[in-house]
Amino acid sequence: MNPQPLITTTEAVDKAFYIIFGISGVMLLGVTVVMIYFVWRYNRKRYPVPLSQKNTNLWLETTWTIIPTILVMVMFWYGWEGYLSLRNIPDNAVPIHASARMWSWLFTYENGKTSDKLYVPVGQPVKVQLTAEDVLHSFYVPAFRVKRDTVPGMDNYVWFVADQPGSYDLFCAEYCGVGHSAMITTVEAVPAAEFSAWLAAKPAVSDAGKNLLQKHGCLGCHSLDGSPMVGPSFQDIGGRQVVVISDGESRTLTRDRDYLEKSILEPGADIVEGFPPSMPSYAGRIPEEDLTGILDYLTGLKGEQQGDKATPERDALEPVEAEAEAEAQEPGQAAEPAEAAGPGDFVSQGENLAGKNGCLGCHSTDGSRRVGPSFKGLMGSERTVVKDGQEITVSADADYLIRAIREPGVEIVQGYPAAMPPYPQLSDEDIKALQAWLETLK
Amino acid sequence: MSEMTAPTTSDRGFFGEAKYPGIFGWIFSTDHKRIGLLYFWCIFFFFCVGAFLGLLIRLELFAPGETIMGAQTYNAVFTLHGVIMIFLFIIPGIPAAFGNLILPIQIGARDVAFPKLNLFSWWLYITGAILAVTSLFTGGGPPDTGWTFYVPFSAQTSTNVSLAAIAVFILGFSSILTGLNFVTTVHRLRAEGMGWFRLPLFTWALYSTAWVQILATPVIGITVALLFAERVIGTGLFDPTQGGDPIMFQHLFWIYSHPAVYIMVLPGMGVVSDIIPVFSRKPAFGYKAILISSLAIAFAGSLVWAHHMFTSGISDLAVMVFSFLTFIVAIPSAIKVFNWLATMYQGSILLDPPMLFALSFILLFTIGGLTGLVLGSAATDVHVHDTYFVVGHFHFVMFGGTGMAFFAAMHYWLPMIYGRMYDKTVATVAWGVMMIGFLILYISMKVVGMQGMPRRYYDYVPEFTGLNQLATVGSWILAVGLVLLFANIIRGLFWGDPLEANPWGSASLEWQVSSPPPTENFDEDPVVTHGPYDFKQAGIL
Amino acid sequence: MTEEHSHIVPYKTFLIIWFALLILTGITIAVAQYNLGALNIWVALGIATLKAGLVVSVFMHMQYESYLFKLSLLSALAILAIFIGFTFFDVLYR
Amino acid sequence: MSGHVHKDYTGAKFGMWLFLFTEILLFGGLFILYSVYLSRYPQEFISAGKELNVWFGGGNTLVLLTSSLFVAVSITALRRGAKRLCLGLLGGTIVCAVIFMVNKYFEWSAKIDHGIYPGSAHLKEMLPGEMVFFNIYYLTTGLHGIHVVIGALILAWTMALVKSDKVNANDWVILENAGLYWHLVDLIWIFIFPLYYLILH
Ligand code: HEA
Ligand code: HEA
Ligand code: HEC
Ligand code: CUA
Ligand SMILES: [Cu+2]
Repeated sequence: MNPQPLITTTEAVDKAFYIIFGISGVMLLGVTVVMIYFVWRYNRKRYPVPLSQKNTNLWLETTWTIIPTILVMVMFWYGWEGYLSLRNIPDNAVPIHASARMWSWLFTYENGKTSDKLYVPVGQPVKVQLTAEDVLHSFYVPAFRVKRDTVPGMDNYVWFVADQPGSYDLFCAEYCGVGHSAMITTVEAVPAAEFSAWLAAKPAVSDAGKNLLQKHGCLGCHSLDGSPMVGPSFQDIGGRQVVVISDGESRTLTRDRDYLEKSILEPGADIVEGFPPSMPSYAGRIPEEDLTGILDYLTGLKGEQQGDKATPERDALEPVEAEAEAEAQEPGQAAEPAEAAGPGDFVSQGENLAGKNGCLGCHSTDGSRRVGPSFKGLMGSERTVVKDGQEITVSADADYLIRAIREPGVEIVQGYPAAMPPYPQLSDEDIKALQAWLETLK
Repeated sequence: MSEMTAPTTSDRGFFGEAKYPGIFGWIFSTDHKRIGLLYFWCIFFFFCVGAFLGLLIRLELFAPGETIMGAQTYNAVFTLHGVIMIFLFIIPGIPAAFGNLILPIQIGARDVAFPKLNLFSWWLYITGAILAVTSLFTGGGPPDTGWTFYVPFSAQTSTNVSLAAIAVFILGFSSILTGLNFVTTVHRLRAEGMGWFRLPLFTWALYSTAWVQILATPVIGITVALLFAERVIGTGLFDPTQGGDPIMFQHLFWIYSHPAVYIMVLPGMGVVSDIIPVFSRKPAFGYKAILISSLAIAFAGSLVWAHHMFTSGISDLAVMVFSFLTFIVAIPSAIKVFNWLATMYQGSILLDPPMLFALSFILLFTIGGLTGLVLGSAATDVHVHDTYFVVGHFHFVMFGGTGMAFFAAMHYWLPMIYGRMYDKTVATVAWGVMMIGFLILYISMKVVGMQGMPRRYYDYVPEFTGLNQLATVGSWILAVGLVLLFANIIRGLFWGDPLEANPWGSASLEWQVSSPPPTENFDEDPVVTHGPYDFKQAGIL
Repeated sequence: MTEEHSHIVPYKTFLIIWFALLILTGITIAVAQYNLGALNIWVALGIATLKAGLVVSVFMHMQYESYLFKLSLLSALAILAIFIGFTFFDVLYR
Repeated sequence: MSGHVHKDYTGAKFGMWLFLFTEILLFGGLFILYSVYLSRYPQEFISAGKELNVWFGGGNTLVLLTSSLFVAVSITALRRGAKRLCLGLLGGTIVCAVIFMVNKYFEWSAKIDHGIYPGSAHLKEMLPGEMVFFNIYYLTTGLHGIHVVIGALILAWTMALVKSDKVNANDWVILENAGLYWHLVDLIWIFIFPLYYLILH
């Protein structure tokens, strides 16, 4: 749809800005000058009695009705034209999925790779598919003049193209609660080659497993990208904790291989909380080898995620990221790369989890106060918390961390709102990784 | 107009006669002037509270990170600031206070059509206001949704949104009753000889506004009622997990709230249309064009609501239609601006405080309106939607427009009501200080919005620091001006010099009664013999 | 105040109108038993509008009121129609 | 104009009409939602609409139409000096209102017994469109029910005024306005009935 060569969204919108501001400037100047002139020229000191009592002039009135009409039509037209450029996606746009939740972003690429910053190739248009997990948010990149709300239950999109490498602010522009102003991340525009290297650095989700899910119709009810459909999403499913209702009792389980198998063959036994008991049983309907394939895939989905951001791809991006940080200087947006790379994979895995689960939307790593207390110097310190209305002091050890994440509403850090959601999806292992990373933030 | 009562300033007019003693003589009075003053002082009070909150917002934004309050408090503060300013100050502002005070006298009536209903509407106002204030200290604490109450957030947050919704419902009801009263009054109680084309433009503006109040306000009623139901009984009409559509909430909300912005500004335009002829000693240029444009704004203003939703995911066709219509509504506003300027042409202009405020209305409303066009254009709105550019826009039109008109009306009519005059020099100085502060404050907001700073941000990235600090400094200057202005007018109204008769030289009926006006306004029914701007016949020229 | 003693509507008129309303109610129910596809809703609305028209003009005396009343009612209904109609610019074309 | 001597009948009626417009637009908000969701979920609205009982709805339609007749006739009666008849008719209207509410009570409790009410577990299992239908059904008929009650109270008050001759053959505008309000309640129902109870049987 877009004429060649590609115009960027910035150019398309700025054209309308120039025209509207241009006309407006002239009109404003005109009105102001005339007003001041009249006040001076026809001041009562000069004319104690008005020169005329004229109160109508058809010709004049018609003119100043028609001229503004024409002017606003011009403005409308350019505004609409620019808007169309924002809506018509170039054919070769790279699809990326953005999921917004209180109060962080998660970007998923076509090969299943996820990230909490939006990496895009320079010079190539990207189409960002927008969904919301809880309330309204809005995807806003001022540099590219694009903005679109993410609405629960609705699919929206934006497209843009970055023509210069760099790091651009990405804001949440629709008010979404206490962490709204912290729901910031960046668009990292990197040269195309670097982008593909980064994207490929992690093995893409095996297509075989996906095909099996497709074949048996699982994907009609379960998504791969974290959005709930009829059933829970498959994203990050293996090994995570889940609250289920079995015989009317609610209990917490770990989604190990056995659990997953049982869920497929006997779906009525444990119902994941918040979902209807509507999944049919697949006992006898799935060949043994397909079931194995699916289970491998589902448990593997997690394994692969954890490998995410392991050393090779970090290396690939190291220079860009360092540069970006130097430019943006955002407190706590990302931990120092050196530190993260330090004590090995476990730590970087923890950091990665913190980014992906949105912890950094509410907790800083540099000691500054956000929605929640800073992570800096947290582990091992003495905390004053309010429990059952009583102020008590506890020490922040491994057990405390588990309590703080599993049941955040029980002990509330003094001086903070009880705003943190529970994270049943984090396994004990995940929390250990988080702990390892938190230990480094002294 | 008819010379029936020689204007005098000696007796205390309606202040003297009361049915009940003390305060009851006010809160149970059905006299439109007493109700008008009740409204005025309540509105004035809430303006001060709201403005004070605005000052707090600016203080918090003086530097990135926490400055004087936490994020949750900040969110509650701007919500409260918005709710107070919109529902307690600007919507009732001119119609309920000055409309009640002036409209019946202007058209030669003894009172409004339904005086008891009028009193009831004030009671509703005060009930709504008390509930809104109560919502801060009860339940889950002060609402933190912004004045727009968007779902799903407003349906989920644990703060006291339900009570605030009830408050808005009641305030809406109060606004409806005022509108209903004015429409009936204008139709039924015009004095003999007061033909439709002899109505002062202020009355015309109120009449147009009243129709919008009647026809649009119920929609906000049902919207907040549905929000209440969603929170309390779980009817998920806007809840996507129950098949509802959150965008529909926005439609309903703006079906009222866009027309509401014209409820806010039309009366202000009416004030300006009445003041400019008087201080230019010239009849309102294009009287008919101005009144038709009032009606046109009232009508066409009901057709553009979705321009607040360009980025929400509404259809592209809707974007086109609503963007187009938004530009159409700008035309009647433009016509008014040009007519006001033409009124001044070849006049005899006196820059007394009411005129100064009227002129600053024109300037600031034009700036605000022109930035409204940037918002109305689909492409540019995508960039500036929900940024400080919008915040700049609406402060320009609301504060710079209606707020200035409110101050103009204060300086123009209140002396007549109280029979005393304020110090004009102090008022002029205060005006100057205010204008400087105003421009610094809100222009900085527009610029930082163009750079991409989203609104409702408790914290911001360091690039935006400079402009935010400039804005905050502007708010201090503005505060100085405002305090001076208010102190001066209060001093003047209660302790100022007695008013000379018809001090501005107006030809309109409200200046022909004695000051303060007597209880039933007219000793005998007036007969109108000339138009409101006919300075020659009125003997002023 | 000249129009104080407006028309007194005879009992018979009311009875006739009431009877007509009952018949129209019967017709709506009857028509609803047939599947006319998308037409059903329009037929139902049409009949309802007819009934409403009878109630407004006779029971509520609109027929005997001045133009002002009629015009106002018309504007109120027009505005409601616009609110509904314009919403469909979005809903229908998303 | 000597507005303080005579009552301004036209003005009073006009004011009442203006108020009725606000009521129409209040319900209008719900009709906007209804139309939007009907266009989005036509099938579900049909299947859910079948759950509503035409006899309850139809019965209530008759009750309301008749009550409207009573009110209308009562005004003529009063103006012709038949005060007893007028009071009887107004009493009849209030009885109709009571019947309507009793009917509504049975209808709602039948639904609620079936586990269909806002936020119920059974409702949550239905299709999204059906959930919307029932939610909007409860809201609309609920709001209408509130209006029936208010209308009946207003009529009862008017009856008292008629009884004490404060409202009489020469000064009947209060009755007229109370009647207008009651007719509005009827008007709204005239639309609710086909839209909710008869949708494509
Ligand atoms: C007093 C209140 C008031 C008034 C009068 C207006 C007037 C206008 N407004 Fe504004 N508006 C608000 C209050 C008001 N607004 C508020 C409160 C919000 C934000 C709500 C929220 O989200 O919290 C808002 C938001 C808002 C938006 C949504 C922005 C967004 O969220 O993305 C839009 C978009 O179209 C808009 C447009 C306009 C337009 C086109 C006018 C026009 O009517 C302006 C017409 C005036 C002129 C054009 C100037 C005078 C004309 C001339 C000097 C002649 C020369 C001009 C020509 C070439 C025609 N406004
Ligand atoms: C008429 C309406 C009106 C007026 C007059 C104002 C006046 C002001 N507003 Fe207002 N504002 C709104 C209506 C208004 N606002 C609305 C509707 C919103 C949207 C809310 C939302 O997002 O939901 C908003 C949002 C809003 C924001 C955006 C918040 C955010 O998005 O995060 C900001 C930020 O600076 C702001 C600042 C100010 C300031 C500094 C003033 C100043 O002009 C105030 C000037 C006054 C003073 C500086 C104080 C003077 C002192 C006194 C009068 C004496 C007081 C004395 C005592 C209390 C004893 N306002
Ligand atoms: C919605 C914002 C929010 C998100 C997202 C969030 N938290 Fe919190 N967190 C808070 C708040 C508020 C508190 C303080 C109140 C409390 O103790 O519950 C807190 C407290 C904590 C504490 C106790 C801190 C202390 O000072 O003792 C830990 C540990 C913690 N969070 C870890 C996490 C981890 C890990 C994640 C991501 C998996 C996360 N949080 C996500 C808001 C959040
Ligand atoms: Cu997310 Cu604001
Ligand atoms: Cu608007």
